[in-house]
Amino acid sequence: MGKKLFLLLNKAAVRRILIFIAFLVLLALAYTAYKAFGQALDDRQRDWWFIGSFFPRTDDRNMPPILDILSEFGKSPRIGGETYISQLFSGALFTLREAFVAFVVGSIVGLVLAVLLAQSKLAERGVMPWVIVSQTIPLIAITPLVVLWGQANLDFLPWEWKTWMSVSVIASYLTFFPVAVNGVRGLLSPSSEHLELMQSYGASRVSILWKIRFPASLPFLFTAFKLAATAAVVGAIVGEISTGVSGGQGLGKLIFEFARTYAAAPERLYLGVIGAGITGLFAFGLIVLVEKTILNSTGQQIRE
Amino acid sequence: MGKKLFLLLNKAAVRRILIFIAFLVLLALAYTAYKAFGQALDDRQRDWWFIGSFFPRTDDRNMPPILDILSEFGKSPRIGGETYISQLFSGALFTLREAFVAFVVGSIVGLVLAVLLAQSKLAERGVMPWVIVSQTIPLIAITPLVVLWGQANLDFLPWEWKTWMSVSVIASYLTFFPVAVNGVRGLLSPSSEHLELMQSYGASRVSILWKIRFPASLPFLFTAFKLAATAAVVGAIVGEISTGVSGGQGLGKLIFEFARTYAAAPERLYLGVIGAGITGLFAFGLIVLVEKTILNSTGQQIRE
Amino acid sequence: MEVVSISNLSKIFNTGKDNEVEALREIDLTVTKGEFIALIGPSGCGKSTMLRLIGGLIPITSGELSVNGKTPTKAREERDYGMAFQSAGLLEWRTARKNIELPLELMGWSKAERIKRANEMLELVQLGEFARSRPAELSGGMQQRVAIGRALSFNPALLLMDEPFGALDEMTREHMQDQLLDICHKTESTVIFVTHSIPEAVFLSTRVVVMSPRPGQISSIVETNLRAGDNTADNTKIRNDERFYKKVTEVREALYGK
Amino acid sequence: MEVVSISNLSKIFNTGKDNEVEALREIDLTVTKGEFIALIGPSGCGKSTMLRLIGGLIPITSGELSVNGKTPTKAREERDYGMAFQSAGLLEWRTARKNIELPLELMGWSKAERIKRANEMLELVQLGEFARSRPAELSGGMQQRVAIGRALSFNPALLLMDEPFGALDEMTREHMQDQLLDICHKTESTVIFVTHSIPEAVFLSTRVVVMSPRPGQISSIVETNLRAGDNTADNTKIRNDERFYKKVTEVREALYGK
Amino acid sequence: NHNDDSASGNCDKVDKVKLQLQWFTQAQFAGYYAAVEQGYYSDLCLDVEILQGAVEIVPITVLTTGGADFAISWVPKVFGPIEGGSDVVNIAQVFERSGTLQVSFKDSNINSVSDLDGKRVGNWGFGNEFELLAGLKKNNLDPDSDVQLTQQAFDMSALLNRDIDAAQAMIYNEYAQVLEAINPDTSQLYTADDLNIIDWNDEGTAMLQDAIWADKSKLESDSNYRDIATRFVEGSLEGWIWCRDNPTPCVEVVLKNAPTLGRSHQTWQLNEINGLIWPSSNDVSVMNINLANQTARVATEEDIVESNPGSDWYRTDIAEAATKNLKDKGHDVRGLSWQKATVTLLEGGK
Ligand SMILES: Nc1ncnc2c1ncn2[C@@H]1O[C@H](COP(=O)(O)OP(=O)(O)OP(=O)(O)O)[C@@H](O)[C@H]1O
Ligand SMILES: Nc1ncnc2c1ncn2[C@@H]1O[C@H](COP(=O)(O)OP(=O)(O)OP(=O)(O)O)[C@@H](O)[C@H]1O
Ligand SMILES: [Mg+2]
Ligand SMILES: [Mg+2]
Repeated sequence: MGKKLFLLLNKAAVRRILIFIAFLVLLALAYTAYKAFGQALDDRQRDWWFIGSFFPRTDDRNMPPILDILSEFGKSPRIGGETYISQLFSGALFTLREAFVAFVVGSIVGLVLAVLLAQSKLAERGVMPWVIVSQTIPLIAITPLVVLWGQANLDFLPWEWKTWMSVSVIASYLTFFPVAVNGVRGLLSPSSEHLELMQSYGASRVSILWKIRFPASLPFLFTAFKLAATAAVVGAIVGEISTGVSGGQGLGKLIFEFARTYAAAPERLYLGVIGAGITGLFAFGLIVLVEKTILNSTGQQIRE
Repeated sequence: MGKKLFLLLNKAAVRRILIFIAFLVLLALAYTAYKAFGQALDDRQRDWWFIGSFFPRTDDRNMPPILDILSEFGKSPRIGGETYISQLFSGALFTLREAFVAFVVGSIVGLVLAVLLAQSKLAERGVMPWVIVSQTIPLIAITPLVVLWGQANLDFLPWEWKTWMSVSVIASYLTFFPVAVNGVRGLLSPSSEHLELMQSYGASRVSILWKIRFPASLPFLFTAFKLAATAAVVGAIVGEISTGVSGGQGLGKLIFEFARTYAAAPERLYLGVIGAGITGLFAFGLIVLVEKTILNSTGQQIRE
Repeated sequence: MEVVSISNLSKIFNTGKDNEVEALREIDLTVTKGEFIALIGPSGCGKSTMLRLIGGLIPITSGELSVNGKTPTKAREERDYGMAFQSAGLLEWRTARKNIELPLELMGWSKAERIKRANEMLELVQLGEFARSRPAELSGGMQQRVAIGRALSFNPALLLMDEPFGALDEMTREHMQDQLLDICHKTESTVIFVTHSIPEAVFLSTRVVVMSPRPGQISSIVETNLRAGDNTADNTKIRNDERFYKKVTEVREALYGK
Repeated sequence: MEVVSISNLSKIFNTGKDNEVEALREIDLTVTKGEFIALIGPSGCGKSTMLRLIGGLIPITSGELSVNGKTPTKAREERDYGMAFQSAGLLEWRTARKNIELPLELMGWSKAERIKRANEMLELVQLGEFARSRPAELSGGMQQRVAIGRALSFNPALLLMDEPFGALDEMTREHMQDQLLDICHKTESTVIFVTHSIPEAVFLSTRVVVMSPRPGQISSIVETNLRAGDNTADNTKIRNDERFYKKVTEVREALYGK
Repeated sequence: NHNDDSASGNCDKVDKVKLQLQWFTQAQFAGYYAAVEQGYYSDLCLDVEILQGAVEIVPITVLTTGGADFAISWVPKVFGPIEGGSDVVNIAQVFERSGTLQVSFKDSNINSVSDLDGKRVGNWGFGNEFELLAGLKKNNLDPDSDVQLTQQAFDMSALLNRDIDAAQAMIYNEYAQVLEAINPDTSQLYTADDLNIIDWNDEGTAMLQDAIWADKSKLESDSNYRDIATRFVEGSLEGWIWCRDNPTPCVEVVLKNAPTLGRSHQTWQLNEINGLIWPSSNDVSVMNINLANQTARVATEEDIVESNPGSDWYRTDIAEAATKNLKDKGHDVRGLSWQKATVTLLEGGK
């Protein structure tokens, strides 16, 4: 498996990354071209038709030049301080740890729920509404509880409770939902042909779950894991912001800082956005890699 | 179709709602029982094992009695003011309008993206990363932009731009993602058998999309729509909190208010949570209803 | 010993809806241990439905049906059946061998035993080389053979087979017929076997049950029993025997009228 | 006029991987307009693969292949084909009639024409009553007949059929054979038809192409042409004709050796 | 609408103005709403649209990106952007005092800052903690080791649940929330007697809060904008003066604009807000230099900014011109005789 993963990384992943970079360059060009176009217009008639109002303003405050954004990476908040790129890098690592825990916890909870919901119509009807309700409650209503709870002395745990774990709890709250919903769909996806086959063997529910429903749901689950991995990263970022995690500098904290000083240094918010984006892509990419490896080995790959 | 919908409502929906209520009552009983148990413990030894730290406190501040919560509905924030239930009701309507617009806009964007992504590996590799990146950017980084954009004079629009539409834009940002991801999965789900059949007829890409990929993706899309409807409601609530809406009071604003005064009146936050939950369920229920009607008529129903 | 006993069995699909279909009407049939029943009848007359009823996969509408003195559901749970469906129904994420191992896994065989048996079965269906292929890489007939291997792998007491040899060429088909008979005699299985081939029905069976078009009813039962209990009988001889041709004609007349 | 011309065609699956399969080796075949080619050979010898190659659904590994002087892909895009696959491949969300209408929709027929033709086809495959049933509610044979109706509905110039009658009983099969011949003669279609039934191959075809086991090669071609261009020939007579039996024996010998 | 009918008559031209608040509508911004309702802006030929704030709205960003003409923001929250190059200036320091407190229960015996030693001290973070940190340092407490700083949610449960010993609170908001909650021991509301407060104004680490901010270079280059700014400050202050003198109808103006708020809570809030403005040591909103310097000093010590922002971040001419006009109209712009009223809070702030 290790070797397989590596091989995939070598071929498909490299191609993938190259395409991504090509699109990145295209995007940067489009950004610059749009900015130049807007500025040319500015010089003549700013309010011409709707360019003035509908599209983002093109001045350097609202659309800092690409080079400014890039060079900002090497700068630091104060003379001799840590550069932004190194701050972002350690921030991303910090946030990824939170996201990873959130992903694992959320996926497990989501899977358990999916299995429960897939059991019977009654279970689905009784439990599904609560899953929905849980998602409709905005994080702002639960963060205080989670934070308090994290601050209480969870002494009985074999490990010490850290504030970042509260962030993971919050992020996992966003994570389990797509896994549960797509998971149910996947667990119910086997054809009646396969289910009847299993029934004809007098297979137990557990066997059917394990040998039919679970493998058949893999393509669905990986889609869900993609959603969940992304949700875990953004949940960790948002969680950091809303709990104001101390004792560490995650991406969320950085982005919050950057957003607050947007007026002064718009480039920095772009740094934050780029940092968050790359972190999200990294998480997503990991899932894609695992998906390719597993689905290739079970022949359930839908493309490539 | 109208009649069919109505019939479904009559039978399945009523049963569904009854089951939901049964579970609701169960939950309320469990809540009360836990509270009673916790209080009994309190009287003896509060810090016994981990009840004291791990589980929520059971006093009336942290777990207001069910009856207090229920009776709070009929109260109002100030003497002679509008009752909470009526505030919640109009707040829910307000938020549902935002969510509806967000759902429609997000679903359309998501579908378009899904079709694009399903076209080719190149498209998927080039575009998918951006979709992911878009989701990893926390709302905090985009709300300033959306709000500014909304504040600019969008005179060319045939309708007047209202702040709630900015909220819809933010919510649709959460909505399109599950539709795009599940949509691609669905569009790629047809068996090679069906695709070869279409190829043998020399069918165009558009025909294949329309006659095979789209119908085959319906079960996936409805799953996505369920996620999207929930996301639209929570996105609208969060959007209201993070950007504010003038000229109306949505659920988000109410919940935020309630959360801030939690210490003084904990029951209220529960009102908000219940309000948000019911609104989310309503949106979800609508999708389920449409799903049942359509998938029943195409025979793609997976359960029931 | 009665293995399957059916009396006055009817099956109606979509009762009360506008697409109601009466699939089976008043079926009476008793199958005793060791019998090989061939079920024959025009397309859509209810043969598959009958197998699915006996297998306890769909509920009966009216009448009585018991398998080894139990309800079909009970019998199913006690693993009395081996079924081969009309379509192969392989698990696409498992290799050919792993597909054959499926029932063995469920019955708790050890890994070594499973592999041994699966390999035997693959040889039996002449697919030894394709053990590691996935269903999508096999031809239609090869898939069907894997499914047969799977149904036979665990020596079920009651075999329900729905046109298992439909996609095979004559030669392979004859080979499979011989193998099936061999296994059934060895394990004393009872078999209910749907086929469209009259010679196949006559060659394999002890009795041929002939069904009439929708609503499916048993129009006649032809005693064939060319082996008359002698399991060592030479198959080639039987296929060229005059009694064989006579029985084929008899069944054809029962089916289509003179 | 050459409709299909194949020379030195080979097909290898999974080239270079450890599950490499040589499906076809050095095939040469020319089919002229109006011919009815029956393709026969043991399970897994590459018959379906051949049809899929001719239909332009999979790429060839080496050799040459042209259809109506064009590449298969081109011919496919110009709608020269009607295909009936080994498995019915109906769209499960469409009713039987709507399934038959599918190719007609793609070819831009009007709604009224489509319904008319679909109903004719349903009558032809004896499923008039089941127009509004969904595939899941049809028996195996009924599904196959819907697929045949679908393939014939738009009078394609070149019909590629993969064991289309495999799941039908004798009587229905003979009916379908007669109908197929009728349609083909009327519309002057060219047909390549895979079957496991030697009598069916002989009865229908002008030539029987016999293939040998993997790697699939053409071992011999038997000229049958029992009708000798006479489309009004009485089918029952042909089926009972001595020439028919002789040809059957000839093909059997070509297939399995003496 | 009040503005239209009275304004159009006396004005050659009505100027549209957008004001970005720092938070959702509440009595903290009563003066501006009152000025709209009472027609003070329209009398000055302004058509003012008030944009309420929200969790993720940074008023200075809205101001600098052109989404608003003026913004209300706390002073320390603007220092960072200014140091980074934001082109904004404080034109009217409406609040003279800080409303930030550290609240604790009497039985925790926190009577002075030094009593926080070893205690669990809540704060909101996000830039709300500087007065506390400076206060701790001033009393020779190391925030990292001597106290246990704890993240506090935007409500007072943590204090009420005794998860923390001292909680951060705004005198006009969270402090009142404690007084609106039921004390389970007495089944009555908590009273001020149950609580100790530390007021940063008394500790010398207070930082200036709500002020009106404007676009700095536009103000220098565009005389029309300068004129609008002056009128805007004048109208706003007139609103605040009205709210000082007519607190009861002023609260109703707030309630009209925010139907979900409780009356007693907003009455309390307005009373306390008035206490942050009045009595005013200078003419109202004209910067008190000592407090400006104190704010800048604390900001520097707390590393909000690298170097002391000096005095470029505010200008007093506009506020002086506005208050001069008000004085000419006969208004009392110092409120020296103003005294806090006694407000009775009801359960839940009803
Ligand atoms: N799930 C179902 N819902 C409705 N009708 C059904 C269903 N299954 C089968 N039928 C109907 O029952 C009848 C018998 O079907 P069955 O599959 O048993 O036929 P069969 O004898 O196996 O035919 P074949 O030889 O074509 O496989 C058919 O008319 C079919 O349309
Ligand atoms: N997609 C594929 N990948 C790998 N091998 C394949 C694939 N399709 C077919 N084969 C192999 O090619 C050979 C020929 O298959 P094909 O389906 O053409 O046989 P066939 O003559 O149609 O057999 P049958 O009569 O059983 O349908 C088989 O050995 C099969 O395993
Ligand atoms: Mg059948
Ligand atoms: Mg084949």
